[in-house]
Amino acid sequence: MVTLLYFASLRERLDCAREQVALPAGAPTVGTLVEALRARDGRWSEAFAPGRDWRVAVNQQMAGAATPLKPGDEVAFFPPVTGG
Amino acid sequence: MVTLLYFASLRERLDCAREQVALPAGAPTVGTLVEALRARDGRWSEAFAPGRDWRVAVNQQMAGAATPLKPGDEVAFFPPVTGG
Amino acid sequence: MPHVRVQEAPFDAGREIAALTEGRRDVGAVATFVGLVRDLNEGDAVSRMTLEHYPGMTERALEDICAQALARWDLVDLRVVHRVGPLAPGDAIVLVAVSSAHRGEAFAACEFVMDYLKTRAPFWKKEVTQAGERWVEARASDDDAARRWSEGGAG
Amino acid sequence: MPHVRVQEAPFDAGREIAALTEGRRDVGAVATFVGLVRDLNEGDAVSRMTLEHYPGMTERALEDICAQALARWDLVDLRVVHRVGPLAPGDAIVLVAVSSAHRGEAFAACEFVMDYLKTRAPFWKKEVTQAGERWVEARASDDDAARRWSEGGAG
Repeated sequence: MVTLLYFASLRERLDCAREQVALPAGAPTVGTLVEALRARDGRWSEAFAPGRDWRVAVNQQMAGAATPLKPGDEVAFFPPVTGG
Repeated sequence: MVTLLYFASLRERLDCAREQVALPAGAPTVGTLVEALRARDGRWSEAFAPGRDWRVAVNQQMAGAATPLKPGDEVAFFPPVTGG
Repeated sequence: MPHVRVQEAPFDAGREIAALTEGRRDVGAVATFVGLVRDLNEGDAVSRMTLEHYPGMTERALEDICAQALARWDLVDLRVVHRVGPLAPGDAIVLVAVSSAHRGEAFAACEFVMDYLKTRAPFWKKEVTQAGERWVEARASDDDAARRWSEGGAG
Repeated sequence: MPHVRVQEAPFDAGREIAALTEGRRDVGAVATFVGLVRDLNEGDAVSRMTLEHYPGMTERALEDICAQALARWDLVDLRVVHRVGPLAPGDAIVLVAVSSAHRGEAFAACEFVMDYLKTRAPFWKKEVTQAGERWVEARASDDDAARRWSEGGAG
Protein backbone atom coordinates (compact mmCIF):
# COMPACT_ATOMS: atom_id res chain seq x y z
CA MET A 1 0.00 0.00 0.00
CA VAL A 2 0.98 3.61 -0.62
CA THR A 3 -0.66 6.83 0.51
CA LEU A 4 -1.84 9.17 -2.24
CA LEU A 5 -2.35 12.87 -1.56
CA TYR A 6 -4.05 15.36 -3.89
CA PHE A 7 -3.77 19.12 -3.62
CA ALA A 8 -5.47 22.30 -4.83
CA SER A 9 -7.46 22.08 -8.09
CA LEU A 10 -6.59 18.38 -8.46
CA ARG A 11 -8.04 17.61 -5.01
CA GLU A 12 -11.20 19.53 -5.90
CA ARG A 13 -11.58 17.90 -9.32
CA LEU A 14 -11.19 14.42 -7.81
CA ASP A 15 -13.08 15.33 -4.64
CA CYS A 16 -10.39 13.41 -2.78
CA ALA A 17 -7.60 14.68 -0.51
CA ARG A 18 -6.08 11.38 0.56
CA GLU A 19 -6.42 7.65 -0.08
CA GLN A 20 -4.55 4.38 0.37
CA VAL A 21 -4.03 2.22 -2.69
CA ALA A 22 -2.26 -1.05 -3.49
CA LEU A 23 0.86 -0.72 -5.60
CA PRO A 24 0.71 -2.09 -9.17
CA ALA A 25 2.42 -5.46 -9.58
CA GLY A 26 5.98 -5.87 -10.83
CA ALA A 27 8.45 -3.00 -10.32
CA PRO A 28 6.02 -0.16 -9.60
CA THR A 29 6.85 3.41 -10.57
CA VAL A 30 4.95 6.68 -10.57
CA GLY A 31 4.21 5.94 -14.23
CA THR A 32 2.60 2.53 -13.63
CA LEU A 33 0.66 3.96 -10.66
CA VAL A 34 -0.71 6.74 -12.88
CA GLU A 35 -1.74 4.15 -15.49
CA ALA A 36 -3.70 2.34 -12.78
CA LEU A 37 -5.39 5.60 -11.69
CA ARG A 38 -6.21 6.45 -15.30
CA ALA A 39 -8.05 3.11 -15.57
CA ARG A 40 -10.50 4.29 -12.90
CA ASP A 41 -13.78 6.15 -13.47
CA GLY A 42 -14.19 9.39 -15.42
CA ARG A 43 -12.79 11.85 -12.91
CA TRP A 44 -9.45 10.05 -12.51
CA SER A 45 -9.05 9.15 -16.16
CA GLU A 46 -9.72 12.76 -17.08
CA ALA A 47 -7.44 14.28 -14.43
CA PHE A 48 -4.56 12.00 -15.45
CA ALA A 49 -5.29 11.94 -19.20
CA PRO A 50 -2.14 12.19 -21.37
CA GLY A 51 -1.17 15.84 -21.77
CA ARG A 52 -2.71 16.99 -18.47
CA ASP A 53 -0.26 19.12 -16.53
CA TRP A 54 0.30 17.67 -13.06
CA ARG A 55 3.31 17.37 -10.75
CA VAL A 56 4.23 14.53 -8.43
CA ALA A 57 6.26 14.27 -5.22
CA VAL A 58 7.33 10.99 -3.64
CA ASN A 59 8.02 11.19 0.09
CA GLN A 60 7.88 14.98 -0.21
CA GLN A 61 10.55 15.23 -2.92
CA MET A 62 9.74 16.24 -6.48
CA ALA A 63 9.62 13.10 -8.62
CA GLY A 64 8.81 11.94 -12.16
CA ALA A 65 7.15 9.10 -14.04
CA ALA A 66 10.25 6.91 -13.72
CA THR A 67 10.54 7.29 -9.95
CA PRO A 68 10.27 3.80 -8.35
CA LEU A 69 7.70 3.20 -5.59
CA LYS A 70 7.76 0.89 -2.58
CA PRO A 71 5.18 0.06 0.07
CA GLY A 72 4.65 2.86 2.58
CA ASP A 73 5.60 5.68 0.20
CA GLU A 74 3.70 8.98 0.28
CA VAL A 75 2.84 9.99 -3.29
CA ALA A 76 1.42 13.48 -3.81
CA PHE A 77 -0.16 14.79 -7.02
CA PHE A 78 -0.76 18.48 -7.58
CA PRO A 79 -0.94 21.24 -10.21
CA PRO A 80 2.07 23.47 -10.96
CA VAL A 81 2.81 25.54 -7.86
CA THR A 82 1.79 29.20 -7.50
CA GLY A 83 3.23 30.39 -4.19
CA GLY A 84 5.24 33.49 -3.37
CA MET B 1 33.91 85.05 -7.03
CA VAL B 2 32.99 81.40 -6.60
CA THR B 3 32.70 79.32 -3.44
CA LEU B 4 35.01 76.31 -3.18
CA LEU B 5 34.17 73.39 -0.89
CA TYR B 6 36.52 70.53 0.01
CA PHE B 7 35.41 67.23 1.53
CA ALA B 8 36.82 64.22 3.34
CA SER B 9 40.51 63.42 2.81
CA LEU B 10 40.89 66.41 0.46
CA ARG B 11 39.56 68.77 3.14
CA GLU B 12 41.99 67.31 5.68
CA ARG B 13 44.97 67.41 3.32
CA LEU B 14 44.30 71.06 2.46
CA ASP B 15 43.17 71.93 5.99
CA CYS B 16 40.37 73.90 4.34
CA ALA B 17 36.64 73.19 4.16
CA ARG B 18 35.48 76.31 2.33
CA GLU B 19 36.88 79.41 0.66
CA GLN B 20 35.92 82.17 -1.76
CA VAL B 21 38.15 82.71 -4.78
CA ALA B 22 38.12 84.93 -7.84
CA LEU B 23 37.47 83.19 -11.13
CA PRO B 24 40.34 82.95 -13.61
CA ALA B 25 40.09 85.47 -16.45
CA GLY B 26 38.64 84.63 -19.85
CA ALA B 27 36.06 81.84 -20.14
CA PRO B 28 36.68 80.08 -16.84
CA THR B 29 36.14 76.34 -16.50
CA VAL B 30 36.80 73.80 -13.78
CA GLY B 31 40.03 73.07 -15.65
CA THR B 32 41.33 76.64 -15.57
CA LEU B 33 40.27 76.95 -11.91
CA VAL B 34 42.25 73.81 -11.04
CA GLU B 35 45.28 75.23 -12.86
CA ALA B 36 45.04 78.34 -10.69
CA LEU B 37 44.79 76.22 -7.53
CA ARG B 38 47.75 74.11 -8.64
CA ALA B 39 49.81 77.29 -8.87
CA ARG B 40 49.37 77.82 -5.11
CA ASP B 41 51.64 76.55 -2.34
CA GLY B 42 52.71 72.93 -1.82
CA ARG B 43 49.48 71.54 -0.37
CA TRP B 44 47.28 72.67 -3.24
CA SER B 45 49.76 71.89 -5.99
CA GLU B 46 50.21 68.42 -4.54
CA ALA B 47 46.48 67.73 -4.02
CA PHE B 48 45.70 68.78 -7.59
CA ALA B 49 48.85 67.41 -9.22
CA PRO B 50 48.22 65.68 -12.58
CA GLY B 51 47.17 62.09 -11.99
CA ARG B 52 45.64 62.73 -8.55
CA ASP B 53 42.20 61.19 -8.31
CA TRP B 54 39.62 63.83 -7.34
CA ARG B 55 36.03 64.52 -8.31
CA VAL B 56 34.28 67.83 -8.80
CA ALA B 57 30.69 69.02 -8.54
CA VAL B 58 29.44 72.40 -9.76
CA ASN B 59 26.29 73.64 -8.05
CA GLN B 60 25.89 70.15 -6.54
CA GLN B 61 25.95 68.33 -9.88
CA MET B 62 28.84 66.09 -10.90
CA ALA B 63 31.02 68.02 -13.34
CA GLY B 64 34.30 67.72 -15.26
CA ALA B 65 37.33 69.79 -16.32
CA ALA B 66 35.41 71.28 -19.26
CA THR B 67 32.46 72.48 -17.16
CA PRO B 68 32.16 76.29 -17.50
CA LEU B 69 32.06 78.44 -14.35
CA LYS B 70 30.31 81.73 -13.65
CA PRO B 71 30.34 84.07 -10.63
CA GLY B 72 28.37 82.70 -7.69
CA ASP B 73 28.91 79.05 -8.55
CA GLU B 74 29.52 76.49 -5.79
CA VAL B 75 32.43 74.27 -6.78
CA ALA B 76 33.10 71.21 -4.61
CA PHE B 77 36.21 69.00 -4.78
CA PHE B 78 36.32 65.60 -3.13
CA PRO B 79 37.79 62.09 -3.37
CA PRO B 80 35.84 59.23 -5.01
CA VAL B 81 32.74 58.56 -2.92
CA THR B 82 32.49 55.63 -0.49
CA GLY B 83 28.94 55.65 0.87
CA GLY B 84 26.40 52.89 1.18
CA MET C 1 20.40 25.43 9.01
CA PRO C 2 18.62 28.51 7.62
CA HIS C 3 15.47 29.64 9.35
CA VAL C 4 12.32 28.60 7.42
CA ARG C 5 8.76 29.21 8.64
CA VAL C 6 5.28 28.59 7.24
CA GLN C 7 2.53 30.35 9.17
CA GLU C 8 -0.95 31.88 8.98
CA ALA C 9 0.04 34.93 11.04
CA PRO C 10 1.43 38.13 9.49
CA PHE C 11 5.17 38.74 9.81
CA ASP C 12 7.19 41.89 10.52
CA ALA C 13 9.86 42.38 7.84
CA GLY C 14 11.91 44.62 10.12
CA ARG C 15 12.06 41.98 12.83
CA GLU C 16 13.08 39.29 10.36
CA ILE C 17 15.92 41.46 9.05
CA ALA C 18 16.95 42.33 12.62
CA ALA C 19 16.98 38.64 13.60
CA LEU C 20 19.24 37.91 10.65
CA THR C 21 21.82 40.50 11.68
CA GLU C 22 21.47 40.54 15.47
CA GLY C 23 24.80 40.31 17.26
CA ARG C 24 26.67 39.93 13.96
CA ARG C 25 29.42 42.26 12.83
CA ASP C 26 30.45 40.44 9.67
CA VAL C 27 27.31 41.25 7.67
CA GLY C 28 27.72 44.09 5.20
CA ALA C 29 24.59 43.48 3.13
CA VAL C 30 21.04 42.25 3.60
CA ALA C 31 18.84 41.83 0.53
CA THR C 32 15.17 41.28 1.31
CA PHE C 33 12.18 40.47 -0.83
CA VAL C 34 8.58 40.81 0.31
CA GLY C 35 5.78 39.53 -1.93
CA LEU C 36 2.28 40.95 -1.47
CA VAL C 37 -1.25 40.19 -2.65
CA ARG C 38 -2.26 42.53 -5.51
CA ASP C 39 -5.87 43.55 -6.06
CA LEU C 40 -5.48 42.76 -9.75
CA ASN C 41 -4.39 39.51 -11.42
CA GLU C 42 -4.76 38.50 -15.07
CA GLY C 43 -6.89 41.63 -15.53
CA ASP C 44 -9.47 40.75 -12.85
CA ALA C 45 -10.10 42.48 -9.54
CA VAL C 46 -9.14 40.19 -6.65
CA SER C 47 -10.99 40.72 -3.38
CA ARG C 48 -9.27 38.00 -1.35
CA MET C 49 -7.39 34.73 -1.68
CA THR C 50 -6.47 31.56 0.13
CA LEU C 51 -3.06 29.94 0.08
CA GLU C 52 -3.03 26.14 0.32
CA HIS C 53 0.19 24.21 0.90
CA TYR C 54 1.57 20.70 1.42
CA PRO C 55 2.57 20.61 5.10
CA GLY C 56 5.89 18.92 5.59
CA MET C 57 7.00 19.08 1.98
CA THR C 58 6.73 22.87 2.03
CA GLU C 59 9.32 23.22 4.77
CA ARG C 60 11.56 20.64 3.08
CA ALA C 61 11.34 22.41 -0.27
CA LEU C 62 12.15 25.79 1.29
CA GLU C 63 15.07 24.32 3.23
CA ASP C 64 16.34 22.69 0.05
CA ILE C 65 16.12 25.99 -1.84
CA CYS C 66 18.05 27.71 0.97
CA ALA C 67 20.71 24.98 0.97
CA GLN C 68 21.19 25.45 -2.78
CA ALA C 69 21.66 29.19 -2.28
CA LEU C 70 24.18 28.62 0.53
CA ALA C 71 26.13 26.20 -1.67
CA ARG C 72 26.15 28.59 -4.60
CA TRP C 73 27.07 31.93 -2.97
CA ASP C 74 29.23 33.07 -0.09
CA LEU C 75 26.43 34.00 2.31
CA VAL C 76 26.28 34.56 6.05
CA ASP C 77 22.67 33.45 6.56
CA LEU C 78 19.20 33.54 5.06
CA ARG C 79 15.60 33.10 6.13
CA VAL C 80 12.28 32.44 4.45
CA VAL C 81 8.83 33.12 5.93
CA HIS C 82 5.77 32.12 3.89
CA ARG C 83 2.16 32.67 4.91
CA VAL C 84 -0.72 30.30 4.18
CA GLY C 85 -4.49 30.54 4.69
CA PRO C 86 -6.76 33.51 3.97
CA LEU C 87 -5.14 36.71 2.65
CA ALA C 88 -6.39 40.05 1.31
CA PRO C 89 -4.92 42.55 -1.18
CA GLY C 90 -2.08 44.47 0.47
CA ASP C 91 -1.15 41.53 2.72
CA ALA C 92 2.43 40.30 2.63
CA ILE C 93 2.68 36.64 1.54
CA VAL C 94 6.37 35.83 1.58
CA LEU C 95 9.65 37.18 2.87
CA VAL C 96 13.12 36.11 1.78
CA ALA C 97 16.06 37.82 3.52
CA VAL C 98 19.71 37.05 2.73
CA SER C 99 22.78 38.34 4.56
CA SER C 100 26.33 38.36 3.24
CA ALA C 101 29.54 40.34 3.45
CA HIS C 102 28.95 42.11 0.11
CA ARG C 103 25.84 43.13 -1.76
CA GLY C 104 26.27 41.23 -5.03
CA GLU C 105 25.90 37.83 -3.35
CA ALA C 106 22.95 38.95 -1.23
CA PHE C 107 21.00 40.28 -4.22
CA ALA C 108 21.71 37.27 -6.42
CA ALA C 109 20.85 34.71 -3.73
CA CYS C 110 17.65 36.53 -2.74
CA GLU C 111 16.41 36.58 -6.33
CA PHE C 112 17.46 32.94 -6.82
CA VAL C 113 15.53 31.81 -3.74
CA MET C 114 12.40 33.66 -4.91
CA ASP C 115 12.66 32.24 -8.44
CA TYR C 116 13.04 28.69 -7.13
CA LEU C 117 10.35 29.10 -4.49
CA LYS C 118 7.92 30.22 -7.20
CA THR C 119 8.40 26.98 -9.15
CA ARG C 120 9.44 24.41 -6.52
CA ALA C 121 7.65 25.09 -3.24
CA PRO C 122 4.19 23.44 -2.93
CA PHE C 123 1.90 26.44 -2.46
CA TRP C 124 -1.28 27.08 -4.45
CA LYS C 125 -3.26 30.32 -4.58
CA LYS C 126 -7.02 30.41 -4.94
CA GLU C 127 -8.40 33.86 -5.73
CA VAL C 128 -11.86 35.27 -5.19
CA THR C 129 -12.91 37.57 -8.05
CA GLN C 130 -16.30 38.92 -9.12
CA ALA C 131 -16.64 35.84 -11.33
CA GLY C 132 -16.17 33.59 -8.28
CA GLU C 133 -13.28 31.49 -6.99
CA ARG C 134 -10.46 30.33 -9.22
CA TRP C 135 -7.12 28.61 -8.82
CA VAL C 136 -4.25 30.80 -9.99
CA GLU C 137 -2.50 29.35 -13.03
CA ALA C 138 1.26 28.92 -12.94
CA ARG C 139 3.10 31.52 -15.02
CA ALA C 140 5.49 30.55 -17.78
CA SER C 141 7.58 33.60 -16.80
CA ASP C 142 8.20 32.01 -13.40
CA ASP C 143 9.51 28.86 -15.06
CA ASP C 144 11.76 31.02 -17.23
CA ALA C 145 13.00 32.92 -14.17
CA ALA C 146 13.91 29.70 -12.37
CA ARG C 147 15.51 28.15 -15.45
CA ARG C 148 18.01 30.96 -16.02
CA TRP C 149 19.87 29.91 -12.85
CA SER C 150 20.71 26.54 -14.40
CA GLU C 151 21.75 27.89 -17.79
CA GLY C 152 24.55 30.29 -16.85
CA GLY C 153 22.18 33.23 -17.24
CA ALA C 154 21.87 36.36 -15.19
CA GLY C 155 23.21 34.66 -12.04
CA MET D 1 8.85 62.34 -5.89
CA PRO D 2 10.49 59.37 -4.16
CA HIS D 3 11.17 59.66 -0.46
CA VAL D 4 14.87 60.38 0.25
CA ARG D 5 16.30 61.01 3.73
CA VAL D 6 19.77 61.63 5.15
CA GLN D 7 19.93 61.37 8.93
CA GLU D 8 22.13 60.56 11.92
CA ALA D 9 19.42 58.51 13.66
CA PRO D 10 18.97 54.76 13.11
CA PHE D 11 16.11 53.66 10.86
CA ASP D 12 13.65 50.76 11.13
CA ALA D 13 13.66 48.73 7.90
CA GLY D 14 10.22 47.27 8.66
CA ARG D 15 8.70 50.72 9.02
CA GLU D 16 10.26 51.93 5.78
CA ILE D 17 8.86 48.92 3.91
CA ALA D 18 5.46 49.41 5.55
CA ALA D 19 5.43 53.10 4.59
CA LEU D 20 6.14 52.13 0.98
CA THR D 21 3.18 49.75 0.80
CA GLU D 22 0.71 51.34 3.23
CA GLY D 23 -2.78 51.63 1.79
CA ARG D 24 -1.64 50.26 -1.58
CA ARG D 25 -3.12 47.21 -3.23
CA ASP D 26 -1.22 47.35 -6.50
CA VAL D 27 2.17 46.39 -5.07
CA GLY D 28 3.13 42.76 -5.61
CA ALA D 29 6.83 43.05 -4.81
CA VAL D 30 9.15 45.01 -2.52
CA ALA D 31 12.89 44.54 -2.87
CA THR D 32 14.92 46.03 -0.05
CA PHE D 33 18.62 46.44 0.53
CA VAL D 34 20.18 47.27 3.89
CA GLY D 35 23.92 48.01 4.07
CA LEU D 36 25.68 47.58 7.40
CA VAL D 37 29.07 48.42 8.95
CA ARG D 38 31.33 45.35 9.00
CA ASP D 39 33.97 44.85 11.67
CA LEU D 40 36.49 43.97 8.97
CA ASN D 41 37.55 45.96 5.91
CA GLU D 42 40.58 45.40 3.70
CA GLY D 43 41.73 42.83 6.24
CA ASP D 44 41.77 45.20 9.24
CA ALA D 45 39.50 45.16 12.29
CA VAL D 46 37.25 48.22 12.30
CA SER D 47 36.09 49.45 15.71
CA ARG D 48 33.98 52.37 14.51
CA MET D 49 33.55 54.81 11.63
CA THR D 50 32.23 58.21 10.69
CA LEU D 51 30.27 59.01 7.56
CA GLU D 52 30.79 62.49 6.12
CA HIS D 53 28.55 63.85 3.38
CA TYR D 54 27.93 66.95 1.25
CA PRO D 55 24.63 68.34 2.58
CA GLY D 56 22.35 69.45 -0.22
CA MET D 57 24.15 67.61 -2.98
CA THR D 58 23.58 64.31 -1.20
CA GLU D 59 19.80 64.63 -1.34
CA ARG D 60 19.98 65.84 -4.95
CA ALA D 61 22.17 62.91 -5.98
CA LEU D 62 19.88 60.40 -4.28
CA GLU D 63 16.79 61.96 -5.87
CA ASP D 64 18.50 61.88 -9.25
CA ILE D 65 19.38 58.18 -8.81
CA CYS D 66 15.75 57.44 -7.87
CA ALA D 67 14.45 59.38 -10.89
CA GLN D 68 16.71 57.32 -13.16
CA ALA D 69 15.33 54.09 -11.68
CA LEU D 70 11.74 55.31 -12.11
CA ALA D 71 12.42 56.19 -15.74
CA ARG D 72 14.04 52.84 -16.43
CA TRP D 73 11.63 50.39 -14.78
CA ASP D 74 7.91 50.15 -14.22
CA LEU D 75 7.94 50.82 -10.48
CA VAL D 76 5.26 51.89 -8.01
CA ASP D 77 7.55 53.77 -5.60
CA LEU D 78 10.95 53.72 -3.96
CA ARG D 79 12.72 55.23 -0.99
CA VAL D 80 16.28 55.74 0.17
CA VAL D 81 17.46 56.40 3.73
CA HIS D 82 21.16 57.01 4.35
CA ARG D 83 22.79 57.60 7.70
CA VAL D 84 25.70 59.95 8.38
CA GLY D 85 27.83 60.65 11.45
CA PRO D 86 29.33 58.13 13.89
CA LEU D 87 28.58 54.42 13.31
CA ALA D 88 29.75 51.12 14.80
CA PRO D 89 30.04 47.60 13.35
CA GLY D 90 26.59 46.03 13.06
CA ASP D 91 24.92 49.41 12.48
CA ALA D 92 22.79 49.81 9.37
CA ILE D 93 24.09 52.58 7.08
CA VAL D 94 21.71 52.63 4.13
CA LEU D 95 18.31 51.35 3.08
CA VAL D 96 16.94 51.20 -0.45
CA ALA D 97 13.39 49.85 -0.85
CA VAL D 98 11.62 49.54 -4.20
CA SER D 99 7.99 48.56 -4.82
CA SER D 100 6.53 47.32 -8.09
CA ALA D 101 3.83 45.04 -9.44
CA HIS D 102 6.28 42.21 -10.20
CA ARG D 103 9.53 41.11 -8.62
CA GLY D 104 11.91 41.38 -11.58
CA GLU D 105 11.61 45.16 -11.76
CA ALA D 106 11.89 45.59 -7.99
CA PHE D 107 15.10 43.54 -7.75
CA ALA D 108 16.74 45.19 -10.76
CA ALA D 109 15.88 48.72 -9.66
CA CYS D 110 17.01 48.12 -6.07
CA GLU D 111 20.39 46.82 -7.21
CA PHE D 112 20.70 49.67 -9.73
CA VAL D 113 20.04 52.31 -7.07
CA MET D 114 22.65 50.75 -4.75
CA ASP D 115 25.24 50.51 -7.53
CA TYR D 116 24.71 54.15 -8.50
CA LEU D 117 24.58 55.36 -4.92
CA LYS D 118 27.96 53.71 -4.27
CA THR D 119 29.62 55.71 -7.05
CA ARG D 120 27.52 58.89 -7.36
CA ALA D 121 26.28 59.97 -3.93
CA PRO D 122 28.71 62.19 -2.00
CA PHE D 123 29.36 60.16 1.15
CA TRP D 124 32.80 59.35 2.54
CA LYS D 125 33.64 56.78 5.22
CA LYS D 126 36.43 57.24 7.73
CA GLU D 127 37.28 54.10 9.69
CA VAL D 128 38.98 53.70 13.03
CA THR D 129 41.29 50.66 13.08
CA GLN D 130 44.10 49.65 15.45
CA ALA D 131 46.46 51.54 13.18
CA GLY D 132 44.40 54.72 13.62
CA GLU D 133 41.94 56.58 11.46
CA ARG D 134 41.82 56.18 7.71
CA TRP D 135 39.59 57.24 4.86
CA VAL D 136 38.08 54.29 3.06
CA GLU D 137 39.32 54.00 -0.53
CA ALA D 138 36.79 53.70 -3.34
CA ARG D 139 36.54 50.18 -4.76
CA ALA D 140 37.07 49.47 -8.44
CA SER D 141 34.39 46.77 -8.11
CA ASP D 142 31.85 49.49 -7.26
CA ASP D 143 32.73 51.37 -10.45
CA ASP D 144 32.33 48.13 -12.39
CA ALA D 145 28.97 47.47 -10.74
CA ALA D 146 27.69 50.92 -11.69
CA ARG D 147 29.07 50.73 -15.22
CA ARG D 148 27.25 47.54 -16.16
CA TRP D 149 23.93 49.43 -16.14
CA SER D 150 25.10 51.65 -18.98
CA GLU D 151 26.54 48.86 -21.11
CA GLY D 152 23.55 46.63 -21.65
CA GLY D 153 24.82 44.32 -18.92
CA ALA D 154 22.91 42.49 -16.24
CA GLY D 155 20.11 45.11 -16.19
